[in-house]
Amino acid sequence: MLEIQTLECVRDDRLLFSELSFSVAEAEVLQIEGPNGSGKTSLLRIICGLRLPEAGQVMWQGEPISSNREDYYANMVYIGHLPCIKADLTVLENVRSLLDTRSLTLSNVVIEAALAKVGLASYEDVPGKALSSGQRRRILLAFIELAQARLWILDEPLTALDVQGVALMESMILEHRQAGGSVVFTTHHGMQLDCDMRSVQLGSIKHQQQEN
Amino acid sequence: MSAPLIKWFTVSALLIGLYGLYLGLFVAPTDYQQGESYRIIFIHVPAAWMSLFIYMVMAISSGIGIIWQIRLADMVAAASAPIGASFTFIALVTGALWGKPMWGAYWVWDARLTSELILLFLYFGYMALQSAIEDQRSADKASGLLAIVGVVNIPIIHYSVEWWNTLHQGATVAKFDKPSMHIDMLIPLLLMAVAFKLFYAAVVLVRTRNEALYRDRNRRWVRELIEKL
Amino acid sequence: MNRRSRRKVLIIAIVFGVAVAAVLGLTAFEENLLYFYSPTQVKEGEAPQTHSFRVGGLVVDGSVKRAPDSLMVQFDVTDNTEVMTVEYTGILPDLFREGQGIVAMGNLQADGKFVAQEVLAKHDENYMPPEVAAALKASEQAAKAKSGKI
Amino acid sequence: MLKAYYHLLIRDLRLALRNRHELANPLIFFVLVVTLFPLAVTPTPDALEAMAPGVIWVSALLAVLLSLDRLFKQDYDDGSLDQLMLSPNPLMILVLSKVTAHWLLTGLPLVIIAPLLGLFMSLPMEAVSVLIYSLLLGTPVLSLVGAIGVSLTVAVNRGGVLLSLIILPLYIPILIFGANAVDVASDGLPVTGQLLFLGAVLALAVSLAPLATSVALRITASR
Repeated sequence: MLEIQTLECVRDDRLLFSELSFSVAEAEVLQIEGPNGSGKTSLLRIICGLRLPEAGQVMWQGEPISSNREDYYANMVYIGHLPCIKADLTVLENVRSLLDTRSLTLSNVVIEAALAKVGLASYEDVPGKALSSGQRRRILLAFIELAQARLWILDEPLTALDVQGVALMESMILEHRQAGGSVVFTTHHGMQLDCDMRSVQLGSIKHQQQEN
Repeated sequence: MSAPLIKWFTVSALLIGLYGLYLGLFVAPTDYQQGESYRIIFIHVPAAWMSLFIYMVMAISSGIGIIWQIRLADMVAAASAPIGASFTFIALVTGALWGKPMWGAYWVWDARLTSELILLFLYFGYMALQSAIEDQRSADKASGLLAIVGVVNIPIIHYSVEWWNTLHQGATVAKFDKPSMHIDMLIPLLLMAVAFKLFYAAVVLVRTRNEALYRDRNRRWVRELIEKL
Repeated sequence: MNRRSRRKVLIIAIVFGVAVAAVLGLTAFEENLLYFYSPTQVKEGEAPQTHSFRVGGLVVDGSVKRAPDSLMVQFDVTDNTEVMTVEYTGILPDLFREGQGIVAMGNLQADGKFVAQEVLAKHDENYMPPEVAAALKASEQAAKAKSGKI
Repeated sequence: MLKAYYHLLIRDLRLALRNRHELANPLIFFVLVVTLFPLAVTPTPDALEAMAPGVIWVSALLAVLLSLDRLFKQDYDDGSLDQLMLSPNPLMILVLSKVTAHWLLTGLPLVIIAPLLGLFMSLPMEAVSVLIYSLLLGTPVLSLVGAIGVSLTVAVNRGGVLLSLIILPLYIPILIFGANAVDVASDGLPVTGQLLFLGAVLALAVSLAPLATSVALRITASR
């Protein structure tokens, strides 16, 4: 489904990784591991097509993503470090405007159900500025739940989440995998996923792929 | 790498330039209207041509850099900017010095002069953006895009003299059928233009080479080169 | 809409926009965007009456009169159709001479005289040695004389 | 595609309306700067009229320049810009939507208040109407071209001066023709040429600036 071919990434004159190749199949969960500054975020942004690699390319369904953006983005959702939440919009409006970028118009019932699932029931009309940072991250969880994407790319999805939040994220990933979806993620927190998982190692150990 | 080319360009630029200057300043006849003062034309006009020419080179190589991801093209653009800005500045200054005796004013806000000044600002903007962005590759791309957007200004400068009734004279040499210039004046002018182009080629090669070495200063081939020295 | 046709629509929209811009631009340049007015335009009342503006034209041969005790100069300017009188006090540029193109900035007086605050000499795009210019002029006059006879 | 345009436009307008105090800033700046001029020179009607076109146009230009920051800054800071770039919709449509919102919130109010300032500056009636037309054609170009500049500098720390340096050269032709149209109109002369030129620049900017801006945004995101 997703294929990463001989990527090389340079940031501020520093070579982060090179000759990096791996692929993500359907119903596969892949963790990108590595110490701080090893290029995990840069790699995810390259996979999203937000950042251009120094060399190599990212293929989606056998086509380079740069020539196939619309199809790729209709099937992919990305969460980065930043919350994407507007302080002056309510929770419901925030979710809606995130879904609007994907041209998804869903009924209030569906959105409220998703909000309830991530623990934000009855918060629909609360403005973003009144939320804690954990609650803001939960809005993003509701967003990826509703995004109807086959590929999830999650950069540190557990940031600011409490114990229940972590468990929720884990169960969401498992559900997504069950439904045939794929996940690529990074995390510094322990994520206990009860499934087969591959990992790609960045940094000091030279990009060896380990199968667990 | 490019050393023989640079040497060749420098030497020929010098020779042709000196010969052109000699012809222009001592051999070419005086002008029927402007007397001796017109001789500044041999600096002013080639410099003004270069200011536009270098901008076009910059925009085109930036376009190549953005579309085909060729680093060398980006480096040529980055290396050209200060040279182009200098030529623009020379064209403006010599124009002002010429304008005072001829028109009676150093500076006039007519279309040609104003747009040439805008061109100078475009060069400055390019260089400022280039140096403000730390990541070298995005700096190249961002300033390259700016150069391309600025191209809309080039036809305005070039045609301003024809579109508007300006104080600045019309085109002298670009009329292919019959340049309105006496042959003894035309030859040194064209020689100077060739010399300026060769000078630019030499300088841009030197600067691009330096740029390439500097950017790859952490790469192995540069390290090895330094160790050899 | 699928992605092909969407891209096509966008490209067509862009090309259309650029074409509109070109048409508008070309029409704009047919209107006069002037740096200076010609004496004919001034006579026909196209130039502003209450504001300062620029007049451009050739200095009429033999029309330059200098005041004996001041820097005041008076001369006629023509575009070969109409003639108007310009008055100026100050030092004229080197290139100023009879038959030469000039641009003057100033105001129109009630009596139709143009009082300039600034006179700039416009030189043309021809460069040649004086002998050649003289020869050219002579041959032109010869041609004129010839055509006059016929 | 149209839906995406419309949704983003509504979102931006809603966000701005919930922040009304910020909304008025460019307008206040515009009025303040214009009213400073009569205080600084001898305000005879003739002198005011002579400088009015330039003063009003320069002030409008600076007001737009000041407000450009909010075009992409907030979205860049909170990550929404990344989401926009990951949209399956063409990025230039979204850019056009954001620019439309920006113009409705800054350019249009300037156009509406300008006649009043024109009268303060003793512009004759015909010139006031030309002032409205020229601003109506010119201010959208300021927003469109400004968007290119902002998208190149949004990630640069203290990019304010830099933004002015790279944007002003591109603004100058609009300033020249806009102010010249008003100037010529106050002499009671026809201004079709100037207005046609402004229209041409507007058509060119609408069709090409969103494209350039989306390329610029991708460059900015790529670091």
